[in-house]
Amino acid sequence: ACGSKEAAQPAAPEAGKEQSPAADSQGSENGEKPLYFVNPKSIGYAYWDLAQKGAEAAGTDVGAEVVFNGTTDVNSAKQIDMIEDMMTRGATGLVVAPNDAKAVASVFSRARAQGINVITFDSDAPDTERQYYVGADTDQKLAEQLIDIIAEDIGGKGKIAFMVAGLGAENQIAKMDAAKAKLEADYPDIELVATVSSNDEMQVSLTNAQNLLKTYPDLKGIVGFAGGEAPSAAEAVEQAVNAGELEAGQVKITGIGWPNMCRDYIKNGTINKVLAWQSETLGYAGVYLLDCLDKGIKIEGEMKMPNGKTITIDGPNAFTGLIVISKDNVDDYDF
Amino acid sequence: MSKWREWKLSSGLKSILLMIILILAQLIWFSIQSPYFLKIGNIVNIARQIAEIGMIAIPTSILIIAGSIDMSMASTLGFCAMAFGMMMNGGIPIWAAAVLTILVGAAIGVFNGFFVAVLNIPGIVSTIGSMVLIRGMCYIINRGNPVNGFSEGFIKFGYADVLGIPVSFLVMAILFMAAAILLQRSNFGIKVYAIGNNEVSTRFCGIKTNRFMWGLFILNGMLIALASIFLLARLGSAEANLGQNYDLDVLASVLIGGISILGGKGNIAGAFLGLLVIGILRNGLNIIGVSVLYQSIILGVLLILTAAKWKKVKD
Amino acid sequence: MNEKPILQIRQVEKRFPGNYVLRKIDLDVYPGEVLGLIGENGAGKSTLMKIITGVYSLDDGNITFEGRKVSFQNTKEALASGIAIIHQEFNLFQNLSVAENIFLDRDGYHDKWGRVDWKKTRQEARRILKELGAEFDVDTQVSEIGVREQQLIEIAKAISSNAKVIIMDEPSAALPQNEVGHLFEVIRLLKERGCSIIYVSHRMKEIEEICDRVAVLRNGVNVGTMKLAETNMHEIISLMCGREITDYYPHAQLDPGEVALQVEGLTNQYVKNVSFRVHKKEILGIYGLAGSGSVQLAECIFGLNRFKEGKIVTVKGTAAKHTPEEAMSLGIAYVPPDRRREGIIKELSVEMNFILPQLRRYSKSGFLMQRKIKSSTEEYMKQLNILAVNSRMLLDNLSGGNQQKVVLARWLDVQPDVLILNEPTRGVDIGAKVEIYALIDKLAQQGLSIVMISSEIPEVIGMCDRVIVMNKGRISGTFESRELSQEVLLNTASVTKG
Amino acid sequence: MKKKNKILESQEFMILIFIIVVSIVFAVISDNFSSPSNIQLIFSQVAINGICTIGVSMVVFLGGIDLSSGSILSLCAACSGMIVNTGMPLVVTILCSVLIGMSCGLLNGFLVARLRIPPIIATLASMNIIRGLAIIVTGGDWITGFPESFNGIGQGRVFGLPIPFLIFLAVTALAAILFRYVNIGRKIYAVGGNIAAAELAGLDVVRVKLFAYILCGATIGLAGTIYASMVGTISASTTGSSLGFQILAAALIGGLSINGGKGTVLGSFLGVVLLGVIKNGLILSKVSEYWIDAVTGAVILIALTINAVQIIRRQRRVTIS
Ligand SMILES: Nc1ncnc2c1ncn2[C@@H]1O[C@H](COP(=O)(O)OP(=O)(O)OP(=O)(O)O)[C@@H](O)[C@H]1O
Ligand SMILES: Nc1ncnc2c1ncn2[C@@H]1O[C@H](COP(=O)(O)OP(=O)(O)OP(=O)(O)O)[C@@H](O)[C@H]1O
Ligand SMILES: [Mg+2]
Ligand SMILES: [Mg+2]
Repeated sequence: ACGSKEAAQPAAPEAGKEQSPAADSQGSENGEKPLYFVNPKSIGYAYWDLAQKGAEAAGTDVGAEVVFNGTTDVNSAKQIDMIEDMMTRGATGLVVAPNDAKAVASVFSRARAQGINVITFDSDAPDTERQYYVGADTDQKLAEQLIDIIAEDIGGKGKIAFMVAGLGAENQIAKMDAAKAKLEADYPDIELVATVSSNDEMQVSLTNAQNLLKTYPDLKGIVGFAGGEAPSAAEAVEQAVNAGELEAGQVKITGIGWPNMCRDYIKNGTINKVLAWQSETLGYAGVYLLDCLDKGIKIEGEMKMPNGKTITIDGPNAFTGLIVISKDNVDDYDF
Repeated sequence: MSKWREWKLSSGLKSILLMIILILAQLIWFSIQSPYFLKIGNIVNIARQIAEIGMIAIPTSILIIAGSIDMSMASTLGFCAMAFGMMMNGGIPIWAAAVLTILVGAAIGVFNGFFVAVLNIPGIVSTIGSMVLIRGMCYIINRGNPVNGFSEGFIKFGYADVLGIPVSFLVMAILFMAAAILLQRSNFGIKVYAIGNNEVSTRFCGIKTNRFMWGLFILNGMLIALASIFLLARLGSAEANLGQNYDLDVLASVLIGGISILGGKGNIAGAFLGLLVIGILRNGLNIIGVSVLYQSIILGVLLILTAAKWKKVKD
Repeated sequence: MNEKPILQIRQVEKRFPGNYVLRKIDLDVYPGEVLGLIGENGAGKSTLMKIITGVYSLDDGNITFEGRKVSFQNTKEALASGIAIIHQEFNLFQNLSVAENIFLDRDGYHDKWGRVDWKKTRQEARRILKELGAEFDVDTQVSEIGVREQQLIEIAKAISSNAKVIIMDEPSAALPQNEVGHLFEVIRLLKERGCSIIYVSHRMKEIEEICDRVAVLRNGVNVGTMKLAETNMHEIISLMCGREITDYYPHAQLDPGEVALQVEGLTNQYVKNVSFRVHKKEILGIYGLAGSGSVQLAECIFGLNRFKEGKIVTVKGTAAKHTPEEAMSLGIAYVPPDRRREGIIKELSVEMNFILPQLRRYSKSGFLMQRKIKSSTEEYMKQLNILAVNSRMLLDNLSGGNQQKVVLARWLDVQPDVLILNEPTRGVDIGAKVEIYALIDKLAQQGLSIVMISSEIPEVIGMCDRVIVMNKGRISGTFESRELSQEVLLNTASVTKG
Repeated sequence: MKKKNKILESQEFMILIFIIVVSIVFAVISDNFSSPSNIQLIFSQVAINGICTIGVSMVVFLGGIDLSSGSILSLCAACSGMIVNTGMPLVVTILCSVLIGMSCGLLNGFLVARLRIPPIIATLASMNIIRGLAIIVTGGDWITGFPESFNGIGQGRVFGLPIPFLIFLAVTALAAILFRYVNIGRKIYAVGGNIAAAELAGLDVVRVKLFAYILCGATIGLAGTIYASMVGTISASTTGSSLGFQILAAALIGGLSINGGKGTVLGSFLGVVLLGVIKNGLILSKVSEYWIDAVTGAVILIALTINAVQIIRRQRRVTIS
């Protein structure tokens, strides 16, 4: 909570003699719109497209120029290059979904030194100078909720497997670790037998799921920690059921899942529940919070945003909330 | 007689000239498009951003001129960065860790060079295998976890500068100059070009070509390790997939720089210019806010433009 | 030959960038004749032949074939019209079979759906090779067969097409003497069928034996076409070189000095129990047909091949490590036969090619001593009469003969005691040959021992003091030069037993 | 006798032995590996990469390389999905996908044959361009929700064999016939073996190259439709992102030479199968997930080493008699 008036002041004391470009642009071109840079992990995914829509809508609503751009591949070095480039261009605020929570620390502190406000969204970078984190919920809450769902599905005991997008990716590791802790604490009868990773390729995650089913004939559940994993697992299970190698309902699936991708599987019962959130809201909230910082609007409690959605502020976190998607509500969402 | 000598000469200079024109054109175009482009701060940004790619582009150029290639460079980069980080976290002093990391790079070079020098497997073939293998090692050494939590000082080092010039860029520039001098004026350079042109003839001149190639791979590993040190200082954190796709950037700069993928031809100065072309392009497009999607298409088209031989040639 | 020419070349001109190669060439070829085409290296023979068959386009003039003006786009079109060519360099697909190399993509050997008629391909290949007196498995991959067989395939390719004109650009360069005989029989057979042959060669003996008429090119100009019956070789050679050539083989025997190189019981997978000695001031010839192991023997001595048993001793010591480096330190130098593949580095300058074996001598703490390199190179360029603009010129831009001289210069600069020359005059014209012979002689006089491996009998007989004949990896005979004759050499080289 | 030796010494035979050895090891370690249903699974898992590998092999025979195969696959799969979602019948979908693949192949062929750009550069460029196109065409959206009737080609079985695998077999067989018995196939080998000679002999090298690249594109186009049907969801930005290197690895293991003119379609086929067996076997053997890449890399290197040692031994054995 350093979201006070002085943050918006152009010349922060540390900036010293180095005239920051941000300060430049604000000072000289008076009355010009602020420039917010929204930087996803990568682009070309539906998820980030929606975030872009949200961010741009918020830009219109608060009267700021929003630039949304990211790298094509998930690559933290290139991401940092891009943030630096946008700082040069005179961005007055950053909304970043860091690929590597640690790697952005230095660029964030330089941004803050120049008086640029920094907010993370989608994934947090807690040990940095970022001012707020906008997320659906914490990784821990999310993981615990997923474990609760799968535990309920399989009746509290049996073998389960994890499917992740990247074995070495920070955000995946955080979720997995929380999930493992939860298993240990609350569900001693559930055994985690394997973790497989797909590098975000659907074909690979399908293959992984198929191999899991073969390797552990008594597998009870699969938890997917990235958007592509649960539907792939569902596809594998359906194919195995159709081929008569598996009984329907023998393997339960949950995970992070977007309604559009999981709709068929949820409707035909292969998946019971998945967790989702609207990246559009994340993008919107990120820009909105930046604007609050800029304008010195107090950030606390339940905040109603111009688009009608609410976010809950909890310390440096702003949560939009998780949605449990099931048969009953899957048709209410289109993302 | 002397006429076609000039003609030959100019064909060598042609790609360099083309690149200088490209760079100038970019500079002009981007500075018209954005007032921020030609700011000192931005130039420094570009310099820092291309430093590590440049450090890898040097040995890559040398290997390609010598008629081989290392497809495992991105994996090696990642592995060295992780090894370096783990050593620092394990309490080894930074300088010792840096030296050890370069030794790790050398060891990878020994490994890669073995297949090329002893088993006569073309580099492009065997290093595809080691690319997968070394990336696997990245996951193994820290069980997939990222390595981070380094000292303040080390992170500062990533952004350190001398007279406003980033240290990493300085190191890269010095290395480029050293490589250029070595390639043009030393035994080493002749051997590189000779092997790339005609390995058999070179061997028939009593030069131990296999052993020399092995040495090049070791050098390659060491320079990649050096790059990994700077990269880690800049990022402050290494994930197991660190460096993925770096190889494409390195290759693109080297190839745009006019170094022939067939070996024996090209100039390290060209690689440097190629690096600038790509670095400026990326930065400029970012600043004027062109979506990365179009950036990769533009990069592809640029590659084609510089490599294409438009003239129809018969005899 | 009284009738109309089948192929008429009129006023053909050709320029390469900065290089005026053919000037107003006129040439007629009559049905059923063998027309010899001779000229020094670089005179433009191959270029003219390539223009006829559509490999190069012409800048001016025209070509009439069977009364119609023609301008082929490529050799395939030429072949379809009835002109076949055997190129000077091999153009074979090493990865394909013998039969396929002959008939690839040929009409009639695949149906209209593109299905290859393998049976016909094989049968015809077998038949044609038999005609050439060669019998080898037509299913073998070309990469697995020798140079001689490859040359035969090139010839087979050309005669397999029922062409009316067949151009042979140095077809005998890679053939041993006895195979040339077969080739000539085939040429006579073709002639009887009414086929015309353009025969390019540097071997005057062959021209004399097979040709009806000869055309002489000099510097891209046709300086004369004459009936062989109405002239003599001496005249032709003078016309070709623009000067008289009298002394072909200048080598006078000297008193051999002490032993310079001693090879004892050398054995590996290629050579069996080979022993010989070379003395100072001596020229030792090694003669063998392709595949006799003479090339491998030379490579073995120079440390490029390992050997299991045996000893190599020079004045400076005994070989232990079998590397070229060691061989050089023992005073051995080796000029390989395949200039383009084993000799030169064409993208490097004359200088760099020159110093390559002695980088250490020409550098100081790893850096090149430019001035020393330049002066040393230029000295050799003068000495060997190497034609190049300067020492920085890329080797690729030198003519073949001059490239060969650079390779030679490189090894002379090593100042060896023993110089092994492998086919030093392959594809070199008479004028240049004589120059090379004179050089070899001079070197021997200066006290060098020379081992000359060659498949050209006249030069072996003419130049060497002693000749070793190799057959199937073994020495099958050693002769003093006075006992030598063509028959003896051939017989010893081709005995089949053992 | 001689012929038999040749077969025993061939790269294909070595790989076959290698596959058998690896399979036996896996069968011992894991109970499920050798079960019929797992073998079916392996067959269906290798099919998509396999079909693409056969396509790219044609270009490798030519002395080319195709790094853009992953991007082409992505574009074709995405388009297949979008087309099928408009209600088009399967045949039309396949045709369109193949056509799109052919256009990409045409682009590559044009760059390589006409503009004479070295294939590695040309396809590096087109890899970027085509990937960008795929993302633009799909608007970055997941392509999913295909009709039930579309599942057949990717998930159906005939005689207990997965249809994709049967298609893979068919493509392999057709390609083998093309490269053994058809003129254009032989010409591709010839161009790969010695391009200068091919030019001198008047083979239309440009056409041959174009043909190979277009055919390669067509094959990947076919694989694109199967991908859509089999995987069920397509994300244009990641589909096939590692395909290029996997294909290269498979082809090189199978004995193809990067310089062209060498190797057989069968070799590529076996290379793909070997990689598929390893991937499946490692998971079934419950090898730690962190080790899978490393072991795969090691196996690739071992296969290459065996091949290299074989070549060196063969060279040693060549004698004059
Ligand atoms: N790129 C080039 N541009 C212009 N001229 C060239 C070029 N390359 C080679 N030359 C010229 O071509 C000649 C070499 O051609 P080639 O190799 O056919 O020689 P050659 O006819 O075999 O000569 P030699 O008698 O030495 O064997 C040289 O005279 C050289 O000046
Ligand atoms: N591709 C080329 N580019 C430039 N110059 C060439 C080229 N090919 C040949 N020349 C020139 O044409 C001249 C004639 O070469 P050509 O090969 O026709 O000679 P040649 O009479 O066949 O010699 P040789 O007896 O050595 O075969 C050479 O001196 C060379 O300068
Ligand atoms: Mg010639
Ligand atoms: Mg010549």
